[in-house]
Amino acid sequence: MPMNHAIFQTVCFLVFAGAAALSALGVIGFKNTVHAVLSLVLTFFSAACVWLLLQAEFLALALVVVYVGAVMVLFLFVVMMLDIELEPLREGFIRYLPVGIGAAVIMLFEMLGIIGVRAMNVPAGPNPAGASNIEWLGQALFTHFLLPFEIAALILTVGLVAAVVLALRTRTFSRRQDPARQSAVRAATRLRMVKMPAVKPAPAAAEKETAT
Amino acid sequence: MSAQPNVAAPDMVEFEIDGKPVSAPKGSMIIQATDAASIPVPRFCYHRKLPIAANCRQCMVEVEMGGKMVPKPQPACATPVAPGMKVFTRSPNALKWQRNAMEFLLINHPLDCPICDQGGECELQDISLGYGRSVSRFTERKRSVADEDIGPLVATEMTRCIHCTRCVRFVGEIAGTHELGDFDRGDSHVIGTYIGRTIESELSGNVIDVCPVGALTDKVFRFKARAWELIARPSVAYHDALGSDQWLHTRRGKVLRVVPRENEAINECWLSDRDRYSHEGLYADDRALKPMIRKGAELVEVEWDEAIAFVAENLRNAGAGLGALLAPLTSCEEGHLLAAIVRGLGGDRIDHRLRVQDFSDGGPGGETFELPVAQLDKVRAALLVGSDPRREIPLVNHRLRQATRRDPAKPAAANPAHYDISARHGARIYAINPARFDFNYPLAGEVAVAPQHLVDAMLRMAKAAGVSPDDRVLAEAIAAAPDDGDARAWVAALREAEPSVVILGDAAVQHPQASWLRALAQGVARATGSAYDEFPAGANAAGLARVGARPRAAGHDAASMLRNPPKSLLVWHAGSQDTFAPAAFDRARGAADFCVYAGAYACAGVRAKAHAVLPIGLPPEIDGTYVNVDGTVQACAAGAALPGDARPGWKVLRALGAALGIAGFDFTDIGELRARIAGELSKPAERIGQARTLAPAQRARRDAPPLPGGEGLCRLATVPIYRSDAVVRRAKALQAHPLNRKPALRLHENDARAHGLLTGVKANVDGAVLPVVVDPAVPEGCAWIEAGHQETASLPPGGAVLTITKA
Amino acid sequence: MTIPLSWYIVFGTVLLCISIAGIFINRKNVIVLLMAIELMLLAVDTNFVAFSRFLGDAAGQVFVFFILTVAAAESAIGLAIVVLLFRNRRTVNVAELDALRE
Amino acid sequence: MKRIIAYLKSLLLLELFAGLWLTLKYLFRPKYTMRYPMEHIPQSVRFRGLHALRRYPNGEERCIACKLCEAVCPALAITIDSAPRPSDGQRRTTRYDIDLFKCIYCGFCEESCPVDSIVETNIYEYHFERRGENVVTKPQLLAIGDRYEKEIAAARAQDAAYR
Amino acid sequence: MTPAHSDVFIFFLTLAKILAIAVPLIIAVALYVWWERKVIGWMHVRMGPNKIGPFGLLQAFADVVKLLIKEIVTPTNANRFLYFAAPLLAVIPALAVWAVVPFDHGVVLADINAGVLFLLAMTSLGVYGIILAGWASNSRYAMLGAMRSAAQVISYEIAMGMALVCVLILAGSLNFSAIVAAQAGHKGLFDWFWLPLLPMFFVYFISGVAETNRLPFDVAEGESEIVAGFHVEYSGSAFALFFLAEYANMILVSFLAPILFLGGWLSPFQGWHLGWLSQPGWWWLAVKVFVFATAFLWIRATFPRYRYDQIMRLGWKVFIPIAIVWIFVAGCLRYFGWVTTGH
Repeated sequence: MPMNHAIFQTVCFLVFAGAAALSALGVIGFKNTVHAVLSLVLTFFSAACVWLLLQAEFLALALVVVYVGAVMVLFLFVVMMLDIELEPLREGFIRYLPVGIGAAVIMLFEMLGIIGVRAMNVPAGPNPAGASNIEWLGQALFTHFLLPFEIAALILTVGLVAAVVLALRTRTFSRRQDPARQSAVRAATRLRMVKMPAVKPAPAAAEKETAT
Repeated sequence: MSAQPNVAAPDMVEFEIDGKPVSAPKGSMIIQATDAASIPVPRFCYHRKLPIAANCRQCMVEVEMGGKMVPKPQPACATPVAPGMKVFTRSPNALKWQRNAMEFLLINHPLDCPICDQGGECELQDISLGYGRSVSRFTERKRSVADEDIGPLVATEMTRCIHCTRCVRFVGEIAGTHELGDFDRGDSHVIGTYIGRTIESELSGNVIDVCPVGALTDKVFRFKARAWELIARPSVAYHDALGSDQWLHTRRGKVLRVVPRENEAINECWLSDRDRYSHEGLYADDRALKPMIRKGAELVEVEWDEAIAFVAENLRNAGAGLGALLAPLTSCEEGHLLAAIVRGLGGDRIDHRLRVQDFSDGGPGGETFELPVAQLDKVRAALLVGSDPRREIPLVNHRLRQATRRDPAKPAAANPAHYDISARHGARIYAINPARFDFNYPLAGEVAVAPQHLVDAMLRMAKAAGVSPDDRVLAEAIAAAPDDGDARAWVAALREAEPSVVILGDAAVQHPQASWLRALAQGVARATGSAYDEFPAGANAAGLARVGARPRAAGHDAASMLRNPPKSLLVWHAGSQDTFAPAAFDRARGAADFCVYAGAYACAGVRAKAHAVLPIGLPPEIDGTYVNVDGTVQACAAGAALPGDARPGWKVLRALGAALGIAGFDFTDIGELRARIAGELSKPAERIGQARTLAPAQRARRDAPPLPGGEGLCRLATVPIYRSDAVVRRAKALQAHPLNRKPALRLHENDARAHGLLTGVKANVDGAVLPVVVDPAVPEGCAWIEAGHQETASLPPGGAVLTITKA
Repeated sequence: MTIPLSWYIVFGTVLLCISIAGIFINRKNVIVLLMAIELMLLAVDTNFVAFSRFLGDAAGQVFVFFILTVAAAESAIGLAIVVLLFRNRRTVNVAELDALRE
Repeated sequence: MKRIIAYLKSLLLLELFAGLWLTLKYLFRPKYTMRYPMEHIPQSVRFRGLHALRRYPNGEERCIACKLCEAVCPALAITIDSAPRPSDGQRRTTRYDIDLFKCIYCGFCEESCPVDSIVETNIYEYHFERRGENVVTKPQLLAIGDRYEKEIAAARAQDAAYR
Repeated sequence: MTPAHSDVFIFFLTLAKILAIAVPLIIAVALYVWWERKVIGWMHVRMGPNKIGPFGLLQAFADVVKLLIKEIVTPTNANRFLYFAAPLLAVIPALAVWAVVPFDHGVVLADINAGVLFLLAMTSLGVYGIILAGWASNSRYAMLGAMRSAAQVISYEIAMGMALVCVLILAGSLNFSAIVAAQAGHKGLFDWFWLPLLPMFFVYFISGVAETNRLPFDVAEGESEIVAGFHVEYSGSAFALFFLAEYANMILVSFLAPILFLGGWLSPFQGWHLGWLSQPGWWWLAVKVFVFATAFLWIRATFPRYRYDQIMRLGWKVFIPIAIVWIFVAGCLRYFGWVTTGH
């Protein structure tokens, strides 16, 4: 492996990781929620690129498909559709800023301390299971992890149903039209032909009643 | 001969029209009954204000009398109703007859509706739509009739005439000038003037209204617009104190013509030419369009804000020294606000009676007629004092003329054809005038004396009537007057007649001894049991007096303002010609430290003297309230668009008042303002002044002009009919009218001879060079020089002694 | 692999700390809170992937797979709840969501 | 049974394919397109295009300012001012404006004209380059009439029998 | 990779390859626009563009020039950064996808294993261009159009992805070349996946039409409803980018349909020993792509626009159930070996 290849990888890592970190800062820092969502999209995308450097192709693309392509669109939809007043939500931003930064920095140093210098020189493991990351993952998924996989599928389904149930509402007060019903209407639904005798029989019973 | 049904409680006749039982006064015509019952009967020649002629034959109806059909068609306008009569207006026969009459009428009527000004409002068009045939059977040549030029007001297209003779009857019976007639027979039958004269009646415009076709149309309006384009807005005429109701016909905000708005109590269905044609003056070239203020020597056009601020500052500086002169056409709202400003600044100098010279009894106080206009045509006797009603208030004169032609004794059902004209017993009208004015009815008696003798003539009347005033001077003067047989006869006639009226006209009101004349005329009226009608001092004088636009203290009136000019002058619509002394007015304007002109016309005099010019709207262009001679309050809305940057006067005054910080200018719309002055307007005016009602002007009496035979003649300065105010003076068609005479020195033959003058030569009158006319109407000792002309502006006012030399 | 494992772990740590800071300073906005949680999961995922790669064990990546699945479901439900909240309360302010406190 | 057949039909997208077949057939039809600047569609003599004011053969303008066109115009596109002509006092327009943006080319003006003065010509290829040019004035209308008098007269003559 | 091929060389080679794909693609878009107007014109019994260049061929280029020199109008209060980022976000994924699309055996920019996944990832990014265009325009029409477009695109992406899953199950690979290779055989066109996956073939193509917002699924820019959808506020070159993205996506779908279901560059007569006719080659792919691209236009000229609720109904209640069923069917086919794949 030529040296410049390594340099290229390093540069890529730094660029993508840096982009991810910066946009993550944007997520928590942007005033406008739409901008925050968009910078989260960038974070995910950059993280996916970092994962590609780790040769985790499947997960990287899955991250893009699932998160960037679906979940974040959902976020965007929600943010754009809800008429959110931003100002009250920003209250306390400045107040909590030092606390947040302090806690985060302390945690960072603690964790870096735990990771320590030891992790710095862990050698790369063997490139497992031949060339394809996907095959490798698939093998694992459908053998050892088949049951969790099925459970995950179930969770997803439940999540889907739950989301629909939560967000769905039948608007009883709305008088909106139903175009399908309108165009499906037939003469019979509007007009009913009734047969009536031309001459009514004499209301004998009624007469009797009034008489008594 | 009037077609009006009798006023006396009539016997009603019961009969049937189209199967519907109706009742009508005995002697009335079928068409009057159908009109009352709203049954349409086509007609052309019938007009409810005109005598019946029955010559169009359009109103044919079928009549059944006594169970038998009358075999011939009966003209509804000339068939009196009878009990048990059955009239069929829509029976097959009636319709046939109406159609046939229509076809005859259309034989010679040209098919020029597209170029006819009557198109769209033409009675012939309307009725032919219902009764006419779509195709004419008449294949011969149509006749054509040469037009005559009958003056600058009425356009003729005599080919269109259907010979209904409404115009002939109007000119003869209403206008009283008999200037139109119908000549020849058959195919040659034409309506025309005698030997091509113009129509000189002051009511000539009404022939346009009565003409059912396009033969007589409005010359000023000629070809300007079609009937359907015009928007009619109700308005009130503002050139005389009658305040005739009128419709402004406007297109795109511009008044194109004016037609009468019916009001039986005021103008019936007529309108004087002055009111009808004055709208041309709205669009004069010298109309002020932008506010201007004087910066240095120059008048500069500025925006309203700046102009208002400038005027407000200067008025504030002026304070109580401000004098305001209002033209009498000013609306009541403006008058009220002007008075509020003048009083708010601490002053009292505000007046609208610009032509009145004698204020020793407080001047005219905005009194209204004791006998309302609507009753004037029923008087049995009247005494005119110093009045030329035909020129002053034409439609009041029309009422008086109707009175002379009215004969209560005439049996209502008489056939007009059998009526003996010589047996007429109309009202007896007497006149004591400074000249032999031109009346269109016979006077029962007339005294024409030079202005300086007018009071003497009235004193004789007062003596004859036995007037005994409390005032000593007056009583002595009456006692000293000679006995006069004629006067006794007149007084007897006035006493005997019921109702009777004494009318004090403009010539008397503007007379230098007006207070004497007023006192004597009132005395005569009281002594003879007559009503006393005094012509107000201008169009809206009654209203302006009511809203307080006149001084409360002596010496603040218009005449004294002209004599002793105030430090600052606010001129509202008034021009020098609107005052009795144009020269004094000019001097006052020039003498003022600050002179603001608020009005419609930025003429040369205004541009030369005014320090600020505020362009404001004329009455047709603004919301305004006007009070007429009867005290009738008439509010009208703006009918025409304001030209340029001009604003309604009341809005300008509102801004001005607010800028000056005077209370009472916090209203936002005209409605609030009107509500504020409603109380004052409905309250009749009271004479304000230091003198008692009958206290004459002693000074005026002492200063009476010398008798003739001396070196000078006394000026009689009447206001000509078409020079009465700024708008009229700018109406081109009226200025071209023969009634608008050129300025001239009119003299009695003897006086002319004494001064070596003849008709046609020029005379030098106090510096003004005027042509001389020897006029039999002028009494000895009088020089009749009409006011209202630029050429006579430098002359001293009426009543002054003139130096006349041959030029 | 030229890039050492620690780099990835540091990267994950940084992301985690940022997300924690986000939770601290955006205490009012439910949506930002949800996003911070997503960010936290991403940091964890990065660690998993890195370890999996460096240890040559597929389990790490499988775990990430499951986390992705569950997190997607979680955020879908979370957003549904937010929508529901907003619809009923006209706000997504956490401070105002205190119905249970009373 | 019928419903089952209908269901199968819709399942097999038969109607959709029928539609596709139809458009495919039209793909090969001869085309109707006119090559416009070179070719023109034949016009009726009653075509209502740009307006014109006509004159009598002696050069006198026909319009007598009767304003019937103005009154009948449903789009209020016509504005007319009139006055007596200074030279002979005849009734003439001093202004005859047609706002071609407002005009809906209904031809009512032409029909209402008692002297066949205002007409709508066959001209439809005209354009405006500046604001305000949409208002054609009396001189312009008269000029159009003068220029196309032959065509206008021919079209009127051809249509005369049906009026 | 020989040492002679330095990384720099590879970098420039890749760049050249990218240009070799992108430039023809953009020209193809222009020609496609011309062809669209021509075909639809013919179906309307008109001539279509015929003035600029021979047969009006340069019409599309003239339009491009016109769009590029037009003024770009930015709405008041628009979010300027996002407003201009949106068209880029639309066009970049549309072009990036082409990295994994093979044109012939081995002729592909990046022959990655996860090609199909990459495709899905990139196409799912296209929705950001739509949403941001609508949001950043600060216009209600654009916002509504964006919401409708985005919802539609996401809905059909699911059906489309499931159709792809069917293909993947049969092919056993995420690599496009491998998918094509899996359709090789001796039974000519009957070896291709369209036969066992016939419903998926329709689902895929119709989803492709819907996902590109083309007629009859173009309610997002329905002229009579919300004027022009999410890009109503865009003009000039910014609009041209949206236009480019849309047509590039249409061509992409026209490429993928043959690759996934109709054997890509394989001959329909493979294995029948008809000489060159049985040989695979890029021309087969070209012919197939042309047919599909034209089918897009044909459909546009034929069908009236769907109502929005019907579009969503079709996506969620028809296509997704069918796809789920067919995934099971495909699994069975694969599990029981009813379909043979590859040689």
